[in-house]
Amino acid sequence: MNAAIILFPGSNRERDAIRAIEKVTGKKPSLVWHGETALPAGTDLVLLPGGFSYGDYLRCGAIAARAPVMDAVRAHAARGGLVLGICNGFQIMVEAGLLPGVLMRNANLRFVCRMQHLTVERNDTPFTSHYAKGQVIKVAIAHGEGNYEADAETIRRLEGDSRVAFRYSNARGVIGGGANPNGSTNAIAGIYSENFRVLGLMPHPENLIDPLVGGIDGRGLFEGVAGFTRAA
Amino acid sequence: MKARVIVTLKDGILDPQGKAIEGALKSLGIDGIDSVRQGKIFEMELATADRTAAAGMLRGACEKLLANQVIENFQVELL
Amino acid sequence: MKARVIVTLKDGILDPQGKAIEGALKSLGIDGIDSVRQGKIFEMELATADRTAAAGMLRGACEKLLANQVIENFQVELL
Amino acid sequence: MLRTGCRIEKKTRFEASNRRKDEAIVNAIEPDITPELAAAHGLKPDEYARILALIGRTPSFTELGIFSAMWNEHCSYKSSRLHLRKLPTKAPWVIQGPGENAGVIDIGDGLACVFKMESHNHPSFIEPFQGAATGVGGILRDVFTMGARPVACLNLLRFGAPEHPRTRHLVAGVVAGIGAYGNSFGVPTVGGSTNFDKSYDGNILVNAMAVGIAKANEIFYAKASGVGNKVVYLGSKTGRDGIHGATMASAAFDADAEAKRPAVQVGDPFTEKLLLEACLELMQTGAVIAIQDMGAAGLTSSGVEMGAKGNLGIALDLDRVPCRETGMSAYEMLLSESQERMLMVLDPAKEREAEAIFRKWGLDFAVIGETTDTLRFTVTHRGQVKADLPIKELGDTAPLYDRPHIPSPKQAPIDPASIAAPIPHAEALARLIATPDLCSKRWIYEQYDHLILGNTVQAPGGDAAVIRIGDGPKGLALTTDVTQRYCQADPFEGGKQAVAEAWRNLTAVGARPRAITDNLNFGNPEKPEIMGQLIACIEGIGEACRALDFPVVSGNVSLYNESSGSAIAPTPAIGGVGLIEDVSLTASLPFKRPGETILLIGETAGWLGRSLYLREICGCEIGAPPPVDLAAERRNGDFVRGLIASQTVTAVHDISDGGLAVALAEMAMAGAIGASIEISPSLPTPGFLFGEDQARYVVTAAPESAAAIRDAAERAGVACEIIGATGGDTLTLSAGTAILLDDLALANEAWLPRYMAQSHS
Ligand SMILES: Nc1ncnc2c1ncn2[C@@H]1O[C@H](COP(=O)(O)OP(=O)(O)O)[C@@H](O)[C@H]1O
Ligand SMILES: [Mg+2]
Repeated sequence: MNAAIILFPGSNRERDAIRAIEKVTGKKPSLVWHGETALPAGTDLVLLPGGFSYGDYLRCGAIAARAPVMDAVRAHAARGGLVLGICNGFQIMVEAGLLPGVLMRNANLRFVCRMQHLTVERNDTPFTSHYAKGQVIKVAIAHGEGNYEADAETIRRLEGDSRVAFRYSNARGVIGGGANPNGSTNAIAGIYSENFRVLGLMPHPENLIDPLVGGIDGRGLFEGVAGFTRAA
Repeated sequence: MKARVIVTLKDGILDPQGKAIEGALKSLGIDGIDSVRQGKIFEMELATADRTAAAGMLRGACEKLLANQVIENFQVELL
Repeated sequence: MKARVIVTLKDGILDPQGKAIEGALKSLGIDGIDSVRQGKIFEMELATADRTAAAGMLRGACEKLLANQVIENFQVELL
Repeated sequence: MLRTGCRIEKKTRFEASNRRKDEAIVNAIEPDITPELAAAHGLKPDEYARILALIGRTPSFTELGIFSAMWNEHCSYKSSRLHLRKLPTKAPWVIQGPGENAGVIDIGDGLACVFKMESHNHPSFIEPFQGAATGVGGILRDVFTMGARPVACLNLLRFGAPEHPRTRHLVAGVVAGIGAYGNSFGVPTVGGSTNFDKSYDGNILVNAMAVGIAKANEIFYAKASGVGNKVVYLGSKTGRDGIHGATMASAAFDADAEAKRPAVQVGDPFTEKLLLEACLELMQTGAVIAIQDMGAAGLTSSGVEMGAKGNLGIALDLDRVPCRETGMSAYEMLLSESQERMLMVLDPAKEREAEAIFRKWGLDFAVIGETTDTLRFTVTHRGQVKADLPIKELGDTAPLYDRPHIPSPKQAPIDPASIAAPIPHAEALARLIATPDLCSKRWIYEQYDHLILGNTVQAPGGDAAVIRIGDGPKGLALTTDVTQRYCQADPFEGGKQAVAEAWRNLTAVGARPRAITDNLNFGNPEKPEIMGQLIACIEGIGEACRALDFPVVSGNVSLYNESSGSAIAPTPAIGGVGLIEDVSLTASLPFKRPGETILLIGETAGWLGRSLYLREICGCEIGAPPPVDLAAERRNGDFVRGLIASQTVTAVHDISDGGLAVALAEMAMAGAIGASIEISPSLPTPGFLFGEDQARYVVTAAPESAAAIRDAAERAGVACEIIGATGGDTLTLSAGTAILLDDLALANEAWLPRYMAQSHS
């Protein structure tokens, strides 16, 4: 799989993403600087990493969403290419119009870092084929603005088209309530684009690839993408 | 010329910060504030003295960057 | 009555946000903005119609909570 | 510090001369140099006399500012230097001890661990969010200045009594500030220590520690070399931030704290992250000859230090300093504490390459001076020489005081038999576990990204944090500790204990303790009893470090932590670093399985003096603190480390605040598995359950290995007894007094969130 990780000033989980992709696929992703206007030829997956691009000043992801490289990312998505945005990457995607809605400040107004359970809503997408439908996985979260909101119509459409990728749950798969760390609508932790080729999520699967460091529940996502690109 | 741009949440968008401030004000014993909504203000020094051009340029800045029009309104004030 | 409170950084206090926005505007090709400083605005609904009382109350709210007077100035506007 | 009056006068004069030419402005604001002005700069009469003697003339205003910055307590360590020399700083694995930006130890495989702790107490009290944030920023810079990539942060926080009206606001601001900076910069904050005590009501402590990894043969130092090399300024622009910040950090707090407010700096973690990447990239090119971050006293102390260490002069041209504000004077530029700035001496051949790297990262890069062979620190601004001082003497002849000191009165030990339990033990435990000092600190550490970089093997909540180094198998164990109530009662034993507890916490996860950094937080050293505390703590620390082969490689001293004449409890914070050969062989504190045997390692005498049980349950703070037998500490710790290495034990926890009962409760809550314990018949029960005897651990093991462990302990001369077994959903301390684990956990988790959710008062 040819993965390209986009680097913005202030990105800070790119090393985690590089390591996850390399560990799972055996291949180093290429790094693309925010000022570039093209992606490396043959890119299968574009990954927008976590962090605080441009300090997350103004709004999270807002300035990065307008960086030159984002036109190339949009074009890649329009061609049906795979795009994965994690945390700040998700925030950049909604600011860039790649996915609908917004990520507001966590309902309790505090940054939250902890291990968090998620339910995998469907397993027939390029990203989730290595999970079971309804599987509960445990991954890391670390964000101050992960409260997903959109207008009622958008939510209805997302739900109607089953475009919710993951929801916050407890260990037994019970969704929402105290298990929702940020007040997200319908406990949404991640969503797909209409063609399911673009995924944005707040949690950090890239930090869960090693049994010694929290577990391996994040591996499935990278294995899924790698499998999909191999098959394609 | 100086200008300011005010960006506020659209009606109907939940504002947890505003709500938290409302609560905090009440518990400080400050009465008489029914509701609070928090927004952003940008104070700017402009290079131009042409008010029409400035207003247009600032509207552009809001649309392109300063406001997220999914949830926010903006207002341009030339001073 | 409606009121608004504007809280801005004191002169000379570093404003990393404003600086980042300045840079972003430039790289978006929006010219003519020499400097940007970002502040907060609180839009409020007041229960009272007494302007003097309201102004005093809001000043109190700023001093106690809304502004961090170590680094910020505030301004109360009754609308 | 500069008094308010002076500040205002300066300003009005400045405004009056607004229309004149720039040079005129700069000249106009310079006041006459008088002994009063020197005093207002915090220079004592004899210190001012020393300046006059040294330079043989009246200093210029700028020079006075330089002296005040270089000779204040914060930069010169004038009260503590004499005594700090007593600390052991060497070991075969120490690459760099105190004296550089951070300490460096060898961790094998060609790698080094670089770490230091520093305080930002006063700024955090004035503006908790920015104060704490810039504290984190400062310590991170100390670490990456040496060429290390930061891999972890920790902190040690001491707040006033929970009921003090400012405490909640300070907790909220400090925690948010630490989180905001570390999270954005992208370093995991993996541990810390948080206590509440009324002695900190007017002086909170915010000590931040940063840890980095570098190649052992690629460490960068402040020592300049070569005459005529360029001195380069990097990072953010200079503003009027924190002018007199360094002086502020050395002055006791009083009612005019308000007036010092303009000294607050604002942190910009985004720029710091860029600075990190740019510096590390630049270091790879071989262009860097010397590097020094601009911390306290900014350009002054970094410039002087680089020159003095390299036996060179430094000539600065302030016209080339990138400024954020207009009309800045030489005085202001030299003393500004604007954050996220660095000073370097570069190889002239590589200047272009260096500049390109900084421009790529969007950072300021300016050649502002050069090295000279004059051994003088000269500063020119707008065509005028503003300062011309002997560079070595600026540091070397700084005052050094052997201040008068008196020892703290010795306290009598408390006979455990004399303490009767005022309430049932189960109730006492339930209460203790929900006190501000012992409650879960989850509300705090969940606001810190402790998982970024993907190497956090043990997250906050255990005895020490464990992070993997690179892809492993090696790792580091990290902890911060001090028990100020022991230090208050007996500074010498308290100093020893702080080191011993750090050593024990590292041992409890299976690490080999390697070295410490310290942050000595005390009151006004001009008071003999405070000076006595400082000296005794240092001696206690030194003794423990020597006995445990645990040298001090870096540190910081924060004095004058007093308000309205009342001092904080002596608080020598210890940051400990341990090395783990294989992170898959570490131990953690949760009970792992029901039906396992629980063993108590180490001698229990039932020491209740200064215990939390006495304070929280009996309502008195009396007696001598538990003595630390360093030989036993080492013996017991080595024994436990061996058990971990051989994977004989399944859970390990050291015993500290609250004693055995609290340690057991923590293990049970963390593992969600209960336990039942047999009370020792030979000891009074409160002492057995809640005594804070040192050098002890609780371990669990499969029942079939318990006897072997006991035998091995006996052979090693280590006290070890089987005290119970894991299992069930209650903690049973003695027949008939079972507490539901769920209730305990609820009480333990509830205090802090509930306290913080209460409204502002
Ligand atoms: N300010 C803080 N930041 C991060 N972690 C903290 C903080 N305060 C306490 N903790 C964590 O809470 C746990 C309990 O702390 P403490 O009771 O001091 O442990 P110990 O007694 O083993 O030294 C530790 O894992 C510690 O790292
Ligand atoms: Mg411990």
